[in-house]
Amino acid sequence: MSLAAVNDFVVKFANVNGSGSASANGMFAKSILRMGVPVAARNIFPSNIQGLPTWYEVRVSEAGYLGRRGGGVELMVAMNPQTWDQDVASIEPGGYLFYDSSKPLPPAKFRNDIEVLGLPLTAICNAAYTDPRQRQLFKNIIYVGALAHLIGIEESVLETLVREEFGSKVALIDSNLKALAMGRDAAAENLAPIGLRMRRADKVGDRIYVEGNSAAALGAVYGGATVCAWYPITPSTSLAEAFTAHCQKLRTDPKTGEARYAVIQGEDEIASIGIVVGAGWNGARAFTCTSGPGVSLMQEFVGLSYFAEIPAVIFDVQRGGPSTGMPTRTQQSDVLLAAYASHGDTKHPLLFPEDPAECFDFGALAFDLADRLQTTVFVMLDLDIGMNEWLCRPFRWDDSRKLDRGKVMTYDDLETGKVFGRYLDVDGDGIAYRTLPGVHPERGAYFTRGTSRDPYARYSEEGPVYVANMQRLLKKFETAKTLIPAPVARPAKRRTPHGAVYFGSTTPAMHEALDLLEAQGVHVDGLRVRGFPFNDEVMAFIEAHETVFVVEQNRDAQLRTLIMVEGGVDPAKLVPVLGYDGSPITARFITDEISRRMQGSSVTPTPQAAE
Amino acid sequence: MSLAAVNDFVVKFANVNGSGSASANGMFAKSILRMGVPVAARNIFPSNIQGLPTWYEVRVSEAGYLGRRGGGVELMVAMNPQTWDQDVASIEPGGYLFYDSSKPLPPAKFRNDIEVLGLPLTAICNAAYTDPRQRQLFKNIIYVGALAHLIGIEESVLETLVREEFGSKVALIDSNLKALAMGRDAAAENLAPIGLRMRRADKVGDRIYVEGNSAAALGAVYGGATVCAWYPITPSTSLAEAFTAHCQKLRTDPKTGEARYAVIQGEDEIASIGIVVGAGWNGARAFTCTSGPGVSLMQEFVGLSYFAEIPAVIFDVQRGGPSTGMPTRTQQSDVLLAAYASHGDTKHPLLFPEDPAECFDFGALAFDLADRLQTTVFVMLDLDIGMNEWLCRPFRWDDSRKLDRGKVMTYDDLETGKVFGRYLDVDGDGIAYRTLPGVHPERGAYFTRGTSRDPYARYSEEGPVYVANMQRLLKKFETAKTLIPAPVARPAKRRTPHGAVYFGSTTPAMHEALDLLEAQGVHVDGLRVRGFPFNDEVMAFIEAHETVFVVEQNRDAQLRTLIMVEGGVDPAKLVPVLGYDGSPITARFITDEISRRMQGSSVTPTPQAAE
Amino acid sequence: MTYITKPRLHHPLLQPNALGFTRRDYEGKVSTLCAGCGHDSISAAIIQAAYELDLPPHRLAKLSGIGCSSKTPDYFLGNSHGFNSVHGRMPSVLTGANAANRELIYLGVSGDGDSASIGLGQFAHSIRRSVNMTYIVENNGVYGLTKGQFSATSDPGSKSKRGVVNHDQSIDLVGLALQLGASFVARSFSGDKAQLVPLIKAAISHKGASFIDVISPCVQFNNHVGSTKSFDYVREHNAAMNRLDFIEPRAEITVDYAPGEVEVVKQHDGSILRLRKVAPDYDPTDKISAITHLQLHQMRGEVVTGLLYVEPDAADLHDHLHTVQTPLNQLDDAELIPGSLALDAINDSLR
Amino acid sequence: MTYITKPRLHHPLLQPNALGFTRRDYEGKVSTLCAGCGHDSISAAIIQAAYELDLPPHRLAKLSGIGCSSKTPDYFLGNSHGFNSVHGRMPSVLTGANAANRELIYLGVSGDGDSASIGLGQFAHSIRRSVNMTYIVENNGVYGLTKGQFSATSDPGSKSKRGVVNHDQSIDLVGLALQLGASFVARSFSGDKAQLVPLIKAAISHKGASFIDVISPCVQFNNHVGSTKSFDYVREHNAAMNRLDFIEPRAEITVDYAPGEVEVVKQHDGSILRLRKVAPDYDPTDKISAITHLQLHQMRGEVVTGLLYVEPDAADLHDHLHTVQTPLNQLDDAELIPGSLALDAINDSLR
Ligand SMILES: Cc1ncc(C[n+]2csc(CCOP(=O)(O)OP(=O)(O)O)c2C)c(N)n1
Ligand SMILES: Cc1ncc(C[n+]2csc(CCOP(=O)(O)OP(=O)(O)O)c2C)c(N)n1
Ligand code: SF4
Ligand code: SF4
Ligand SMILES: [Mg+2]
Ligand SMILES: [Mg+2]
Repeated sequence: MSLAAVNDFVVKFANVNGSGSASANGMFAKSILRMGVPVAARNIFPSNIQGLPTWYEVRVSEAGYLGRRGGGVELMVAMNPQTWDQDVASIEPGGYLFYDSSKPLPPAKFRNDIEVLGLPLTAICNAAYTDPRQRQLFKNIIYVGALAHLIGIEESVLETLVREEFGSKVALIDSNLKALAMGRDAAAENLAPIGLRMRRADKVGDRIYVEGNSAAALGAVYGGATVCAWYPITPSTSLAEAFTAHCQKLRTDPKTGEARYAVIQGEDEIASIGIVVGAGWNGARAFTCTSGPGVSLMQEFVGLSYFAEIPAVIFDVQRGGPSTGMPTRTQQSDVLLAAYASHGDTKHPLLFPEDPAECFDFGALAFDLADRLQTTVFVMLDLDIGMNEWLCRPFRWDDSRKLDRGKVMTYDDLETGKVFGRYLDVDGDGIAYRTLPGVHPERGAYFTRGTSRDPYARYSEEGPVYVANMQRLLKKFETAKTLIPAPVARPAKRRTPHGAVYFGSTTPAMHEALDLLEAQGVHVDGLRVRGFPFNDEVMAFIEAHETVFVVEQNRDAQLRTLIMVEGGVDPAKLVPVLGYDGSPITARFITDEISRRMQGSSVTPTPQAAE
Repeated sequence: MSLAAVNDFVVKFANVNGSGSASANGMFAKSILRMGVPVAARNIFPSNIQGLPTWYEVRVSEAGYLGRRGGGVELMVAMNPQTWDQDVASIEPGGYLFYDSSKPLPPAKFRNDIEVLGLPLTAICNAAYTDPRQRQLFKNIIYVGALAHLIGIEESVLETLVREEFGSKVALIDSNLKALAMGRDAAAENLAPIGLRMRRADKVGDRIYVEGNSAAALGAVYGGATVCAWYPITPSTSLAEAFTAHCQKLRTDPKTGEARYAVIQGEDEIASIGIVVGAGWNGARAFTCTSGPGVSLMQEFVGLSYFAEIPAVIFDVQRGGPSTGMPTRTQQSDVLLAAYASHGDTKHPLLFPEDPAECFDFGALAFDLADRLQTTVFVMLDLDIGMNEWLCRPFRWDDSRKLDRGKVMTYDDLETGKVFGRYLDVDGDGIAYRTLPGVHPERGAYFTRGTSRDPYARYSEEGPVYVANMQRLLKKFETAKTLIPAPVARPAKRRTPHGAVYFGSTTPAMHEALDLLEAQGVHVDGLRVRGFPFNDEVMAFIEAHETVFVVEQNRDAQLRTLIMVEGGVDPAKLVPVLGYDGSPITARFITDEISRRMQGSSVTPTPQAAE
Repeated sequence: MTYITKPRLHHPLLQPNALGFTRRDYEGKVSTLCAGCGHDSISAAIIQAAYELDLPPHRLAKLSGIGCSSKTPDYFLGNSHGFNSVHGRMPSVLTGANAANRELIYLGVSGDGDSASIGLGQFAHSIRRSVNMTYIVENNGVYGLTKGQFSATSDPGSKSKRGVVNHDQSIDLVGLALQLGASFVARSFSGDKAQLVPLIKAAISHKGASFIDVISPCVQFNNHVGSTKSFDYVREHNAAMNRLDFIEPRAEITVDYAPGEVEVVKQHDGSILRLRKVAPDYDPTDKISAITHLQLHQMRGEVVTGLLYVEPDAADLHDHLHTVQTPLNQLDDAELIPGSLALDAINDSLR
Repeated sequence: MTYITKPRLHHPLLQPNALGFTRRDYEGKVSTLCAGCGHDSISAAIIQAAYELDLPPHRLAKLSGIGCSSKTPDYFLGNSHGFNSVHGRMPSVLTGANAANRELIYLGVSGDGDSASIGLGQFAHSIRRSVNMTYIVENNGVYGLTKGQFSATSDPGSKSKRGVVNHDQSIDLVGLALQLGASFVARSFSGDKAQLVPLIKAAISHKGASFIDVISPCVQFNNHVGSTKSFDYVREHNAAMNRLDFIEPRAEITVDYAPGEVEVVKQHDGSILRLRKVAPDYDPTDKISAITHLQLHQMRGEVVTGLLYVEPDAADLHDHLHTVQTPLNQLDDAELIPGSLALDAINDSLR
């Protein structure tokens, strides 16, 4: 029996990269949003430029679930012969297979328990176009037109999208609309209506649809970042590119056309973080963005920033590790390395945004924190959140907000004779005052170094001096706890001894899982951790529960490690739920893992992969 | 009252670096050994070449305690006016101050509760020599002669040492002997006998006196290392230099004079580890030696070694971190970084030698482990163990022992058609077979990479393939537990719920502390951990005790973290004892910390610094 | 994820070489690079060179960094071990491999981002160490794999056309290699098989550090010496659809010109590359004149190609280190372990 | 651990400069380098140059890596902020500092190990980025602080004297800087104040990347261009005592010779350094002849000193980036934050 669903199903497109499908598929996803129905779309692409398989998974969810659901897909758009078998296999029983029927395929290539929707797309294109480029490109638009007809996307919605995209280019608008119509007509003529339907709703509201990298970059603009030094690496590249684009628009001096920012492509990640540290030392807000391999290379400088107390911001858009690993897949597996980056005793604040809206918030906040704490702050994105467009609440900015530049002694402070000890804890919060180079002709200059020195920045190899400084750094880390955004609780409907801690891009799948569990009568309090070091609320939550599931997208339960180590929590109560196969964790996987552990008498940590 | 002690006191020399004192002081220490009395001597030197303060602490201990004792010194040889005040202050009440009385010093410069031994060393030298170089150099020898007289070092012992050192250079022998005699005579004439005495004993046995770096390098020679790539950094430099020297002697082809080894000074640490990885890939045993900053820079390559499974050995001679930190001070603060080096989910075996004898053993073993486990193995030395001469049991080698090359498929294996899957777990231990480049014309070639691939080394971005491989790596790490040297227990005299875990250079101070505690009626079972991952004995020990003190030389209790995380141990039972001021931890500090925690009702972890 | 399996039938015309191997025996996996990528032409030239040199395929070792160019070792010499290491660090890995076994032939394959940006230090130091290798940079003046950022080898002449981008001075790897003491320095063009194959053969035959800079157009992002356009180009040329994610298949650019002549190559983005082949009477053993020659032509906007410098009797790293002839990875226990007697003597000296 | 506090009494003879500062106002902490170290002479020259240029001392920023040389910024310009960063990475830190505040004067101080070994990549890239700075390498051809290993700048002529050591080709930083597009390139000798002070002044006054290679003998380990001896030397010269840990105080080597002439300098280890001062009629604006000049004299074993190349109207990084005149670190909230209205528009475009 064929599946039937309204506003709640998954469509997956199987394509070849470089074939122009991404824009067409994107238009499909956006058209659903314009119908007022939430969408979560994810690109699965290879580490390659042209000719290899790529997928685009569109989850349509009127209920507003934006994580991956898990399980098979309801509708597969199979445009890539290379991956045909696996694509056909991944359809839910009763689901639909849409394909290009121009060339006949043997029956063995199909399944009996699915509904097959063939349209001769190539033949249609070959008849309509002569230019091979057009044949390829419009094929994508034609299938969008056909799908729109099949599931009931309003014609006017697609038309509007085409007009928005091509603006004043009338010829392009016409040809695209024509292609859409061709697809629609072909479907209408050849295919019967199917069980998956779109129905206009109003569940999108004022939400925006944006990539986390672009949002984080915009956050950096609002956070006053002026120096960006970076080195290309998937999946962080688009963050630097977005920062450049945002700045060109928002940070160009309107009179002179000059730039109020500097973007420097370093020769590598070491140079990038070096530039950031140099700029931070000199009082500019500076950041780099990178991924795992870059974080590995930046270790020495992060240690310098920790010990010499220089503000810096690193956006780590995490991908599949270790090593080159899976460069175009997602993970949350740099958490431990970032938290304890560099040799010696070191600890660094981390921020974990849940979606692009928070990427924006934390993108701005990170700079205040870095200046206030005079240290490196990591913003931990991942490929899923960074490179996919997510539906999220709009960006917000309070115009009365001022940049918090932290403790910087001014010319006047120095002139009036305020005591300046670069590493002197005058306020009892572990944070000392700094001066910026060039501030005063006779006072405030000091020699910055990564070697041990006394509170007045004088070189010292004496044990007690060193220890006092190291203890002050711990105190500063205590202060950091009060500045890191508090966790967000999602209490269960009933009192329960079970809790679940999660963070970042896991959030939407987690929330869906909590609903699924609730529906099964399993009550779990959720707590979304938003940063490290953990504030007291996090520890109180763990304290308040008998068992706490720690859900994360890495093999080694890295957040769980941080909770144990920093919170002194008994590992027995922290049950790891680990999905780390490189595709975003799914609600069903989390649900299954948690209910399996709850049913079993014990809650032994047995790490397992998603799907 | 003046202190009196026989064969049990601490002498400290305060000098200026570059003044030639090191050799003279070393001769002093060695002469005590030759009297049959164990000695532990430690150099405390600045990160500078000439003109800054340097100290040399000689602990004389017939009881055989080779760690630092703690507390003041019994005899201070104050040859550096710059540090006079702190040197005088550090003498135990009733102790002795030996100094150069050529220039009169005001009484305020002395203390009433110590005995002052002045000799006009400069005046003596100026009278005896005209050449300024000789004046400086022989001054050191003269004070050794004087001290020998004062505490009763046999003349013949020093004479033998001088003869051994200068071999056939008769003029040098004579002039040194003359200088010794001058010192002896001056002391005999001007100073009364003191309460500190040397008495011949036979407590040294067949032990040797050697630096850990040299021992580790010799271990590398015996372990079959042929490629050493390194970059100078204190305190690891002398390891590479010793390897070169050992090889020149032991690894030169007797017929051709050609080298059976290659030592390459890299342009930095990244190149050094890259060379090691390249050599390891190609089947040569290779290592690098470095310290914290180098380990930070090597992160990316260590991740490659983990994921592509390439044998490598890194000797990390730890110094004071973070950042440039205290380059000439000791710590055990790279433990966490080394264990989890690189981005993504990674874990690496570590070895913790307790003394140079074990540096030799583990220096050799590391290469067998690296080849067997096909991964990076860290040997964690520190400045204390690496750069100081330690008294330890002699090096031992069993001539029947063969190098364990691990799982390498030969030409014959391939020729006879054995299945080769580079990442295929045929034996169930998580370790796959590898082939070496060039082995067979048609079989065995594969493409090594740090990206995800299937068991046959074919590129793959598929989730299940990736997960299976990551799980196999965990299995391999389980196998590693069976190969890491088992811990060494030091049970208390009585059954006790208290245990203490410690490792590396902390050992001698720890053993003394356990004795001191025992004497106070406090019983603590000791367990010296010798590597990571921890084998079952370690976990059984922790399981078997209610409270386990984890004694280490870093601020953040890094070994304790590893025990919690990998062993799932409740942090509440692991009490950190942390000495991390850069000077080797002392027996008294450990004793005080442990007894303080035992007396107090709770055993709350309050990290504190040594002295 | 190579989905197409390669037809393995031997073409009857494939002639075996002196060792009995056909050209096919030197091939590798099917390339996953873009159609028309210059890098594929270089792979073909390497295959041809190894075939013509009668090399036993498994006695080569192929090492690379990360990038489209660094992927290519998977696409040639399938019977050789290959090592796709980390970005910019191939030179050190190759140095270590070479130290371990002096008997294999080492091919280092890299890109301009890999060697001139992140890897400049390792490039330079491997050369000054005279590692016996053939180091090929597949130079497209762009980061291909990360989609079109400028690398360190784009032309300085183009620096001010767009202001913010590509304002840095370009790095001329050939000039650097000469300065750093490479004993074999050449430049060629991916499409010039007639020149490239003999150069690769000569480089492989040369003992010491052989460096070949091969200009290799990127058909996707079109950055290379002489171009400033990169993404912009894709935008303009895809104007019909105005979509960034569509990539037009292109034909490989080939050239064939005589020594001493200049060939003007029009690249995919319409920009012009002026290649100057060294004249037959050019003396490649005179370093100073090589340097001068390069500088002069560079001023004229010409890219000199050919064998620019060779020191015929160069020594290599193993000569310097005075290592044994037996590869270090083949020394047996007896040759490596000094044994307990020697240890006793050492113990004695430490008492 | 500076134990000696510096006498701060003003010498009556200290003349104030145009800004009213005396030479003392440009001094720093007491040096902890070895007596006679060339690096101290360079510090003195920097002090002199800053004094003569009438620079407000606090408007300089001093950045360095790690090494004896990199410690020196603590020993001059005590009223300037200094940053002793990490080994080999000063160039990136300086680049960032410069990006943040274009108004300060940037002095990068480094060693040959710091810049030619670990830091070669950063050295090269900071230069090709035309960062406005004066980059001084205190070149002693040895790792001083780690006690005498060879660095990448020792002379190639000495390569075979001892076989295993120093077999690598030397790196000539001046040659590289020229190739990499430095717009001001000079070389001098630490002991040649007459030449060095004006060069530093000119470099500071120059806009763009100014590079000065200053040969600066290490009195302890005696490695430098022309020497292969290092530790061996110390061993031999200390034969009287045969002890490695004794370091003999030495006198600074100074020279004073006329333009166009060759000065033969005998160094502490007895080796010979032939310095050739560029002639008065040398044209430093012609890059190709600068390169040729260098190569020719290098072949003769002479080290050319003086201002070798200058491009008087060079542009710098800020010109390329087209940044505002106000230093980026001084832009206020209004100039930095686009505000909520702009954000609303962005939100709208994302629906
Ligand atoms: C440490 C690190 N940084 C960045 C990257 C991302 N990355 C992969 S390939 C590449 C550039 C490759 O450019 P090039 O060497 O010129 O090769 P091409 O693709 O142009 O052939 C970069 C930056 C990486 N893999 N590792
Ligand atoms: C990452 C790192 N590696 C190694 C070192 C050790 N180190 C300190 S100074 C130095 C060499 C300095 O040589 P150079 O730059 O020539 O300065 P010099 O002392 O000769 O003036 C080295 C290798 C370090 N501090 N950091
Ligand atoms: S992106 Fe450029 S370099 Fe990479 S495969 Fe395609 S054409 Fe070649
Ligand atoms: S070791 Fe050499 S470079 Fe360092 S301070 Fe002494 S003389 Fe100068
Ligand atoms: Mg490239
Ligand atoms: Mg030096």
